[in-house]
Amino acid sequence: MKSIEDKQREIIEDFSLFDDWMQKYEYIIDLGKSLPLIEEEYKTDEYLIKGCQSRVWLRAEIKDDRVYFKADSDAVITRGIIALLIRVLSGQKAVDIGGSDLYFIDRIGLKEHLSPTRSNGLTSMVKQMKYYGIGLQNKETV
Amino acid sequence: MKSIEDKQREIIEDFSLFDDWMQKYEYIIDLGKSLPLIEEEYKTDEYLIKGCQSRVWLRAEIKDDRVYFKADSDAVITRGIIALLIRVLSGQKAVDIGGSDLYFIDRIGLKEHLSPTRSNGLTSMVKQMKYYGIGLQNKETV
Amino acid sequence: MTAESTLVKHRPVIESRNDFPILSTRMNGRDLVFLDSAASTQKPQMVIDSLRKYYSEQNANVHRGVYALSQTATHLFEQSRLKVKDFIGATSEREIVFVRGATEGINLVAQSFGRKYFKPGGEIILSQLEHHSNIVPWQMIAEEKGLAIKVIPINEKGELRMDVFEKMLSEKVQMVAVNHISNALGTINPVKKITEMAHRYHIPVLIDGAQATSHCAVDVQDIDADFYVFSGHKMFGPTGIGVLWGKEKWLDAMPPWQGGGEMIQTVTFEKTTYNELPFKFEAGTPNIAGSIALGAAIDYIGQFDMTEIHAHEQALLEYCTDKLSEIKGVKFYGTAAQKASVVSFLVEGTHPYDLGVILDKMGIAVRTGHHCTQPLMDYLGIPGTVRASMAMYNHMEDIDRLAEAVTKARLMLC
Amino acid sequence: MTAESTLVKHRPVIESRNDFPILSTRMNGRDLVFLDSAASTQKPQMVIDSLRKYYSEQNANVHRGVYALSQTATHLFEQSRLKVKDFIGATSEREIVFVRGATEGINLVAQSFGRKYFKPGGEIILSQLEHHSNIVPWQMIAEEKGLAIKVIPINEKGELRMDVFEKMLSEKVQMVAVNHISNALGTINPVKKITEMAHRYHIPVLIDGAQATSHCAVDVQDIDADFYVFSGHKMFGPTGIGVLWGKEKWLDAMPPWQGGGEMIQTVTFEKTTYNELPFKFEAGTPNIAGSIALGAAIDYIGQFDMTEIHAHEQALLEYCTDKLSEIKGVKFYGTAAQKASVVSFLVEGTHPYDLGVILDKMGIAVRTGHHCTQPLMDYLGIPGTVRASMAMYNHMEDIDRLAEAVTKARLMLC
Ligand SMILES: Cc1ncc(COP(=O)(O)O)c(C=O)c1O
Ligand SMILES: Cc1ncc(COP(=O)(O)O)c(C=O)c1O
Repeated sequence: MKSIEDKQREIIEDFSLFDDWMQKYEYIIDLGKSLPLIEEEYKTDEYLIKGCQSRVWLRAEIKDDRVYFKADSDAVITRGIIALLIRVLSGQKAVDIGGSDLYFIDRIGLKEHLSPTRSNGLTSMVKQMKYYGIGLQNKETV
Repeated sequence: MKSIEDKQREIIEDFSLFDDWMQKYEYIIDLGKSLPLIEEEYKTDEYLIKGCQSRVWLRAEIKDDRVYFKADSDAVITRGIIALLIRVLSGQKAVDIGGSDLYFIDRIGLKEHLSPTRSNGLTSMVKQMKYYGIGLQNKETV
Repeated sequence: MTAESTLVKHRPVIESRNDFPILSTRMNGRDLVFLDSAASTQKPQMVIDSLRKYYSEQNANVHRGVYALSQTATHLFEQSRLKVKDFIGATSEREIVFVRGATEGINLVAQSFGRKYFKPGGEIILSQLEHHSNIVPWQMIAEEKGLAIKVIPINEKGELRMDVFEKMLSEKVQMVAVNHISNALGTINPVKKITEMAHRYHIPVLIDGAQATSHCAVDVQDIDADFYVFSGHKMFGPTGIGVLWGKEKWLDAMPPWQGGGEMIQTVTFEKTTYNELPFKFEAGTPNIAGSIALGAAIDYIGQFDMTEIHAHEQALLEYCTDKLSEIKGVKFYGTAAQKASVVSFLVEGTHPYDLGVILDKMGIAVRTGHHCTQPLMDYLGIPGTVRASMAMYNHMEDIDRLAEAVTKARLMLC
Repeated sequence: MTAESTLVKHRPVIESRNDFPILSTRMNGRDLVFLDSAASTQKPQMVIDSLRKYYSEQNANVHRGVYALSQTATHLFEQSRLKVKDFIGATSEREIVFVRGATEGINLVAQSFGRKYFKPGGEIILSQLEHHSNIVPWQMIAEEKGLAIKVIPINEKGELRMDVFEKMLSEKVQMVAVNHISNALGTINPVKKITEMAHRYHIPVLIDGAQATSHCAVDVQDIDADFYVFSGHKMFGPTGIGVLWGKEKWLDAMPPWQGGGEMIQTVTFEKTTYNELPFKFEAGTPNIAGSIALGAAIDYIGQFDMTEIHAHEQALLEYCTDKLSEIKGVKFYGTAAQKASVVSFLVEGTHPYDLGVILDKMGIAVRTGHHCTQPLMDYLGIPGTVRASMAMYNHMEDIDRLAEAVTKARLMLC
């Protein structure tokens, strides 16, 4: 499995191909549409991360020392960004997730989507993901 | 007895002699010092007009159809202006006081002292004087 | 209107756009199209200049200073109160209380009036259209004093069900609080009628005018409500200033709410006597510059004819509705017969947030979400809407840009 | 201080005067000498520009908009909160609540904390030095909840009698509220000591810092009080904005005070859940421009070295005291060992109002009257004082002009 570092570099490379914001957003929207959905049974308040603008559901599973994420959102752009975050973080070692610096978001020009003032649920989601990474290295399932 | 009109004109003439604010204020301060004081027994809350900056006491007496004012203040400039107001209004017919337009204050450049925002008690005093004029034409003493 | 005032030449509304410096800026590399005036309007140069002038030449604390600067500041501040009084047709400046905004005005009434007059077992009538600011303050005092909240329902157009309202009225009701214009749907409510009906039962009425003052002439005596609140920032004025208007008999009878400087007559540790109206309700140093700049905003509006402003906005509303309805999948929320220039909509198959993000990229500022009206959104069964709200400074071209952008966004998203 | 920040070159305090446009204006035909900064300070160009820039380029309602303009406004607003946090050394921005001013901050604590925690039969300790804003809110809640107000007396210098304070402390006391610096006499109170003594009895402490923030470095963690309030307009910022700092454990436990937009998480007519700190206490659209400009004021102050500001003001204080004491009949009120740049005085045989009027004519702005501290004036047995209060932008020449004018006025009046 590639490292968080490698995955980020991969994505930055992918995005360097786009000439303008339209192409970039079309790509994110496509990603959003293709994201393997979280099972309907997990789209409950228990897994909900509140955002004022869009809602996010997040579920984590731990196998050995790695954390696997599934997530979804009701907004497709949020979903597309979730897909990127999952690509980078899912299946990584808990310890790496906890300490990760997700600089790729900034580099591909999507920083605004992870601003706490956007209230789309993504900032809280990332916080939650890292929390799983740090806090749950020794549990079986979350 | 000269009319309110005449008295105002007199004062405006007096003040036209002054070259600067210093002379004018020295004159007002002199007036303030020489004002025949209200008897100490009337310097009570009953006759007090509240001003945040200076306090004013006002007492009116009616004889025939004329109103006679006595007043005082703890601040000498306020007192000086009271002296002018008394010169103009005291002893006048109640009906004339009630309807008087005290333009002289403006003309001699002391308008600011009768601004409601000065809170030196003068605005309320003038209101009270006119009120006596209007309301108390048929009573003997106030 | 007097003979004289009919002679006043009003400036054409269409000119107003040039007075707002922010409207010539760019957003995301595109000329800004600002369609979020219901959240907060932009400010004309006159208002910005008023702030600059105040702080550069006139600033001093008010009401207690003897020196000229303080006298000037006090004079300007109180002049502004008179402007507000005339603007809403109040009888006396004693009825004009400066507050932070509509929200604080409602809280003041809920807490001061409510603590004194509300009785357990009573009812407060709100409507399904209300902004959180006209819900939560009432919930808080209702809980404290043991009252129930009742809600006037709406019909499918987003209009208040006046027939139901009529039946809700009774001796138990202790306050009716509704907005003049709905910020989420644009519905213009029959506030005069509502007041008249409530008064038959001697029920006091508070009108939340936050959305009204920049769009139509407000005459508090004609409406005859007991309280009327609004915010400066929604009528071309600065943030941090608003107005509570109340009938003098109520304001006189109500206890003060906040204590401090300005609102007292005399203070000893044993006993404090309160100042007269409106100062009784203005504790602490007020937002002096804000109040004066609100006066400048009123002067600004006064350059135009309010009926012409209204007509211009109605034309924008109609054009916007027409243009958007040409786009496949657009569904409108709020189609009241009496409606202000607010267009709330969704595009089938898209989430309002996604639409908002793409519009932003195209330089178009609209609001998305629940617009602080969650109970209304719950009732409509949607998470929120996309809302385009127009003010006097918008042009038809803004609508063209919006329609074009929604069309493109729809292609990207669906 | 880190190694890096010791390298920062601070601007000389004496330069600051040129940054304040109003200080080059005239009053009554004379160059303005502004000596009323304790009532409200003047504003540097940086703060005025911040307002202009905000309204010309950045204005939009905060916290809920997806578009860039609203994101910028929100960012600037929250940045400003961080600046305030650093300025007073708070641990978290969750502890910084934007209010209208010190007065509103005290009312918020009195009403929210008081309603939850105050018990009948208890006591609230204030001091003889307090401003009405730190008396009346406590009187109101004390009356509502059945508590008694107790007053720390002062000695002949205007210093708090700490020995008496010590004896006043008991399990009955439920709040101690004193100012950091007295606006009427300039006394700098030993707030850290006061807090420490109160905490021995687990009594919460509120410090009214209205007069402190522009004169000395404030470190809320060092003082360790429970609440600290101050006003923007007294520290080179705009009117209509101030700050309540509170320890997170208290703010978390306290019920919201005002209801409305921003302060909620979810609303239904049945049940409302509140937002997290600090938003729980910020109902309605905040004074966005004011908050951002307060941040600019903090940036402005940051260009200087606070200890140099303090030294400059102490020099002014000393010079002013010396110059005025040369004038016959001058009597000072407040001669505390620890004193800020406030000189309260009377001239024998003259009324403060008369003196104020003559000084005004000579272009000198001082405050006269009770300075919203009537209980203190009653205690001193005087109707009020003439107060000259200095800020960083005052120069020695201002004091010369003052002394000259007082001499002349005395000749006119006596
Ligand atoms: C010591 C003190 N406390 C409180 C206040 C009240 O501040 P504000 O009027 O800005 O709320 C003042 C201002 O005069 C003050 O000097
Ligand atoms: C109908 C309505 N009421 C009240 C408010 C609250 O106004 P403010 O936030 O200025 O206090 C708003 C503003 O969003 C509104 O639209």
